[in-house]
Amino acid sequence: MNTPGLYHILFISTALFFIGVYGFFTRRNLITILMSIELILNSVCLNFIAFNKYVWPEKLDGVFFTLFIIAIAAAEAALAIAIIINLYRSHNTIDVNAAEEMKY
Amino acid sequence: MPELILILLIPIMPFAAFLLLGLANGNFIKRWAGAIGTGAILVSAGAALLTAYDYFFVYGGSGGAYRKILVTEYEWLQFTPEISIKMGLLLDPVAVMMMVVISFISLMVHSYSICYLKGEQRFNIYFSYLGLFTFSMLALVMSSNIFQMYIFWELVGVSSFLLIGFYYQKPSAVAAAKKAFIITRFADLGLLIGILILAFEAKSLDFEAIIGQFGHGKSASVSTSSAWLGISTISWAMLLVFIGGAGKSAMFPLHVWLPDAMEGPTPVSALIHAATMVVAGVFLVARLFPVYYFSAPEILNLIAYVGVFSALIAAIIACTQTDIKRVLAYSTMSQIGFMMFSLGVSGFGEEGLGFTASQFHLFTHAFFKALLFLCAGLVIHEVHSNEVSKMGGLRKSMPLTHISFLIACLAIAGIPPFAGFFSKEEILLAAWERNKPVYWIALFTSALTAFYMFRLYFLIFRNSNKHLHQPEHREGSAGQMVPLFVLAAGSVVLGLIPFGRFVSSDGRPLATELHLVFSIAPVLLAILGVSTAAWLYNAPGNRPQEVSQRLGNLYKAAYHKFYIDEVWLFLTKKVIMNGIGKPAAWFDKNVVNALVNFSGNSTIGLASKIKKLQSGKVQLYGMVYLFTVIASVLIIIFFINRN
Amino acid sequence: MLPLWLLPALPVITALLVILLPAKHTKFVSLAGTILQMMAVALLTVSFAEQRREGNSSLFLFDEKIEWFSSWNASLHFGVDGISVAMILLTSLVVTAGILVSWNIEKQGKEFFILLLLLASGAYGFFISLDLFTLFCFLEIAVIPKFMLIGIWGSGNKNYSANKLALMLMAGSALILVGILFMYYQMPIGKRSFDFVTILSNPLPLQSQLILFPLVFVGFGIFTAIFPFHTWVPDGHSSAPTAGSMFLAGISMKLGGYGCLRVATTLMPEAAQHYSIVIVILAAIAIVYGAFATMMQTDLKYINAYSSISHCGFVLLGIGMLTKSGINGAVFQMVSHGLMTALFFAVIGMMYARTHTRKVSEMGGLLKTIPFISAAMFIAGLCSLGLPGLSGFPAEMTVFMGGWERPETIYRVVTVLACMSIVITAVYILRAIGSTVMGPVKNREFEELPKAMWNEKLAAVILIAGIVIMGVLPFVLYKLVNPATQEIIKQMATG
Amino acid sequence: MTASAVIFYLLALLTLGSALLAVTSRHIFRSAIYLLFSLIGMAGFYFWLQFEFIAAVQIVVYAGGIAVLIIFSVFLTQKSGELLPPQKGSRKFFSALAAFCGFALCMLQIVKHSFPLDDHDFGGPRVADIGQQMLSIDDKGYALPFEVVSILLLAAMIGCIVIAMKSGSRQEAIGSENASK
Repeated sequence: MNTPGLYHILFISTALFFIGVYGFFTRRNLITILMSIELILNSVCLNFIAFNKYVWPEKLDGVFFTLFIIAIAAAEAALAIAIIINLYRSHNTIDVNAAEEMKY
Repeated sequence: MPELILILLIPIMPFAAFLLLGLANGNFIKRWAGAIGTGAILVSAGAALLTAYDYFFVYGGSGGAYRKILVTEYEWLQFTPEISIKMGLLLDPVAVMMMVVISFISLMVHSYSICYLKGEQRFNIYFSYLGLFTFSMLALVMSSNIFQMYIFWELVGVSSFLLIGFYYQKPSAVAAAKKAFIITRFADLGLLIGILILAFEAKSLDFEAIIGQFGHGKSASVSTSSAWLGISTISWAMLLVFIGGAGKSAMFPLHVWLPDAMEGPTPVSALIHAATMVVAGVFLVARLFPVYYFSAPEILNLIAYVGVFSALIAAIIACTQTDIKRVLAYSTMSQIGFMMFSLGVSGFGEEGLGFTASQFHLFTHAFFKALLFLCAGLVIHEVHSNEVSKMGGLRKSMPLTHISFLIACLAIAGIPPFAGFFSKEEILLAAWERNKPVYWIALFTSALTAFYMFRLYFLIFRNSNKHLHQPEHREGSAGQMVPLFVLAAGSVVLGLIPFGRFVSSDGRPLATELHLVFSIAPVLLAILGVSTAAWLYNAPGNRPQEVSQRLGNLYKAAYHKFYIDEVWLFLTKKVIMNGIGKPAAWFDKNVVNALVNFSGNSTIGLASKIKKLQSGKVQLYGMVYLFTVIASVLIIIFFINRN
Repeated sequence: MLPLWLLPALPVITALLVILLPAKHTKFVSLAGTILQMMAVALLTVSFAEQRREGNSSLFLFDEKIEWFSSWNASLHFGVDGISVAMILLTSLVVTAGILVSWNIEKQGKEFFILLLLLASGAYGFFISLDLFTLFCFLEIAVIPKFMLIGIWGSGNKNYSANKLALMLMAGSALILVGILFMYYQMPIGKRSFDFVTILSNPLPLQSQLILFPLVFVGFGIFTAIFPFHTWVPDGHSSAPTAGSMFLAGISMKLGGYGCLRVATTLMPEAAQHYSIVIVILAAIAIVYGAFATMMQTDLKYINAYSSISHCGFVLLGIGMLTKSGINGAVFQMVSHGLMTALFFAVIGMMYARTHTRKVSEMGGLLKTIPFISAAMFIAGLCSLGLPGLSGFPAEMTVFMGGWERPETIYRVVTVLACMSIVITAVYILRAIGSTVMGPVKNREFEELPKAMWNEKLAAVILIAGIVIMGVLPFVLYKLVNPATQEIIKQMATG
Repeated sequence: MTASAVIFYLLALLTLGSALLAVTSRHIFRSAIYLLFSLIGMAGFYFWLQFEFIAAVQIVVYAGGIAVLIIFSVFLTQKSGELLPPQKGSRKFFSALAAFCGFALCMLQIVKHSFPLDDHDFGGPRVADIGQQMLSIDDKGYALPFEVVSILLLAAMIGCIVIAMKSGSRQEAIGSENASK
């Protein structure tokens, strides 16, 4: 086991990504699904930073992307939670299977 | 030379009457419909007589023979440059003779009908239909083109349908009209196919061309070139054409419509179902006689047997029927059988006695049979029933009708010197000369004819002991009696016309003479028939029943018309309706339609299955998506990107 | 001469006027528009005959071309030959009668008339189009209103019928569209065109014809009730409102026949020859089988619908024979059947409005109570069974002659089979007439029925006049149609 | 094994472990806390990579903002002490399979691929550089995305307020909409 580098980081981020995916697939509560999505976003951020660090260390694009992702994630989380709360108000539950009025 | 206007007038006048009476709806027209119709026919009949005179004595003959004269012709519908329907007027002895008969009998019937149908709701419609019929029949006999003839053939059929069904609220009349139309239509199918074959064999539809091609001695070799089932194509065509004629002329087994057709008004029966339309088949065979004789002799032979068989069977049935009009109908069928077999046994040219005799019999028969029907109409009018059992002893209350009926009966029985005697003698002579078996059957049939006609006569006019009749039985009005007298006079004297001089198979005058020795047997048999009838029916007691019981099954079979109606009913109801129609409808509903519905339903079913995939469950979508991505990536890596 | 595009445009303009004006004017505006288009059609016919007499022998007269989709080389290309003129005449008569018959429609009259007018526009456009793309568009215009006519104003099992009709006809259209596009892409790049004349002068190679012909022929064949695809006919006709049935049977089924002749047969003559035997056999099946199936029906509309299958079989039979008389006969039969069946449906509608039944067994003796309508029914029936003097006779006889012209045994057998149908036709027609119009009055309520109105009389008279004129003077129509047919036959010989 | 490596592995353990617990725990509040730990672990990685600014942002926005937001919403929507409904076993299995397959496939590709590594260690970026480039409007500047993101944030904020607003009329409108569905 040598010094941790790009590959280790990529392993972490990939694992994190698929843990998020697993959560996305298995969870039924909307908030927990949102949490899984946050994990996925985080794994992407980590990738950006890692590539920025190990492949193009003289550039800053990875940083910017990460920043924007964090900003958009924040907005998205806020919106999602607004929707979730609204859904809770009307349906009294936030189970994904409960909201199916628009099916078919 | 023929005058076009005069000849055109003959069919045009009844047609004009048809249009005027059928379309106009005013009170004036309604009241005077009879007079208008009769007037139109009067003009037509006058023109016909004039034309006949001109034709026979002025311009028709040339070089000792009567020519066929094509007065006018117009191309109506072209199929190929050679084959086209033309509307033409053709004059030849047969056509001219028919023309005279039709317009004359029609005139009589029109005049008779004015009083007969007085007060009828649809008085004008009746005369309109009569006009249509007369027009079509006249145009039929004057046709120059076989397809033109077919056209008017159909029109005659439909006017017959309309007139039989004139009392349209009577279910039996409607049924009879339908039966008549459908059976003749079925026969016309044969005629149509025959025409199709003939048209492409002869490369023309004109009578002249067809006869020119097949109606002479040399044509036999040409026509046998192509054959099917051992019979040449042209023979097949002529057989099919004959089937058409047999349908119209009520030959066995297509005769079943004729007795039922008596549901129509009696004058109609006199005109259509006795004198004119039913002899159209005879006319058709006569028209194409040279083709039959030279190119399809086997069919001509068949015609002889069909004719004589029909004559016999109809005569037997006639002996047992109790409805006056039905007896007359069977008698008509029997007499047409005489005409048919006479054509069948005829030779050509010098030996064409049968042809002449057939036409002669057609001519005389028209008179005495129309007379019989008109008398029957008067009787029915008085008694209010068709059944002979309700009649009897009418001699006293209707003396003039009685005399007329008696004359007609004598004429049809072949008692000299009435008209029927001469024509029937010629027919029998022709049969004697050329076909002995036919002769013997015909001889027997003519004796039967005398028997059943006088059976009718005795039952109606004598034999008064059965029922008592009120004295107010009267004769018909003048409008009805005059036609009776005219026709009766015709039935007496017309036999003296030297018919062979005018009408013969090749247009040349044919000398016919009376063989007194030969006539003895038929006349004696006729007298035997009359006396048997007198013995059975003009005497007190129960002789008819005894005889019929003694005859047993034969009587029963004859009384039930040999069950031919039942056979037809079985064929149409059971075989065609249930055997073909129902399966077809079932097939359409349960196979073809079901296939369409199945394809629709299976689409809906498939869609509702697929619909489940659109569950709206994002997680499921995601999973499917991920699996798909993985699978595609694997495929790309391991299969496509390998090299 | 008026420009040809006016023909499809006139109904559309009338429909626009109907939309704009208040509902009480609807009927009169429609009638005025229809009369106007009738006059236009009369003018067209007269000037067509005039031009032909003057010796103008070009294939299509009054040729005009308006750019439309220039990128696809599709244009509004209009022109007429004798066959189109005959069909246009038929359309104008049926449309006028249909408008007259619907005079007393109560429910959503405005929309009803608009749809009728749209249908008429589609039919006119279809018959004058010389560009396959335009032709297809007009075909669709003529199909879609029918769905609504049946679905909204229909009776009985109307949803099912409307869906079935629309889906089956759409399937036919789809096949046609595939065929048209195939033809388009068969042409070399740069010369690609939907133009009829262009395709005619650059015939397709035999191999593609053989693939394409069945598609296009069956596609149009569905419209004209080719044998296994005929089931929309009975359901559609019986559910449609009176005018809808008239248009459906009188015009729509003719779109198919015309398409089979103009698009399938003329553009792909070799394939037509190749498949002729199949067409002829299918047609004979339709004729005989349709006639037998008719015999078992008890509903007047079903009787007429099934008999339409049988009669339209004659159209396909005539086309399939590929002889001059055959094709002439097919066109005659289209005109004749259009008039006759429209009259029949009009009469059935009138009877239904009075007796509230269409069952044969429940009527009877109507000749006494409604003589005019009954007489019209008589005439329609007699025309249907091919009585001389009415239009059915020359049509059927020409088809038979055309069939017999082919010397091969199988064609003759088929012709004889087809001939047999005239007897079966007589059976079912007389059965229907005998128990509705004739016979005793079965229902006391039918003793007193309202007499025919002026509009009904006029509608019937227009159609009867057409039937009688064609029946008595078939040579007029012959002279109109024959030159066009001869061109097709010539094409067949050279192609 | 250097201290750096030890820290790395500890961080990895923290991040992945708490992430796993976050997606599997049936106590929703606990899983929110596990998520918080995971996010902090991520921030640790950023520190480890010497991207201090990003790490700070991560802690402020994610750990401080989003996590708190989530915890609040859990409070708002969830009754305390209630377990999340269990998921079907088959669903769990196939999800795990999908995730594992995806992970394996990605790792396979990552390992096979050789990235063009730059061995010069520049250390972390300076915050000043980040600010300069973020707001510059030259070729490499991010001024435009910055503005876009700020408008997006604004819009999202307004959207949140509108959606979550508890006004009577709106509520009725939504209610009737639901009813009509």
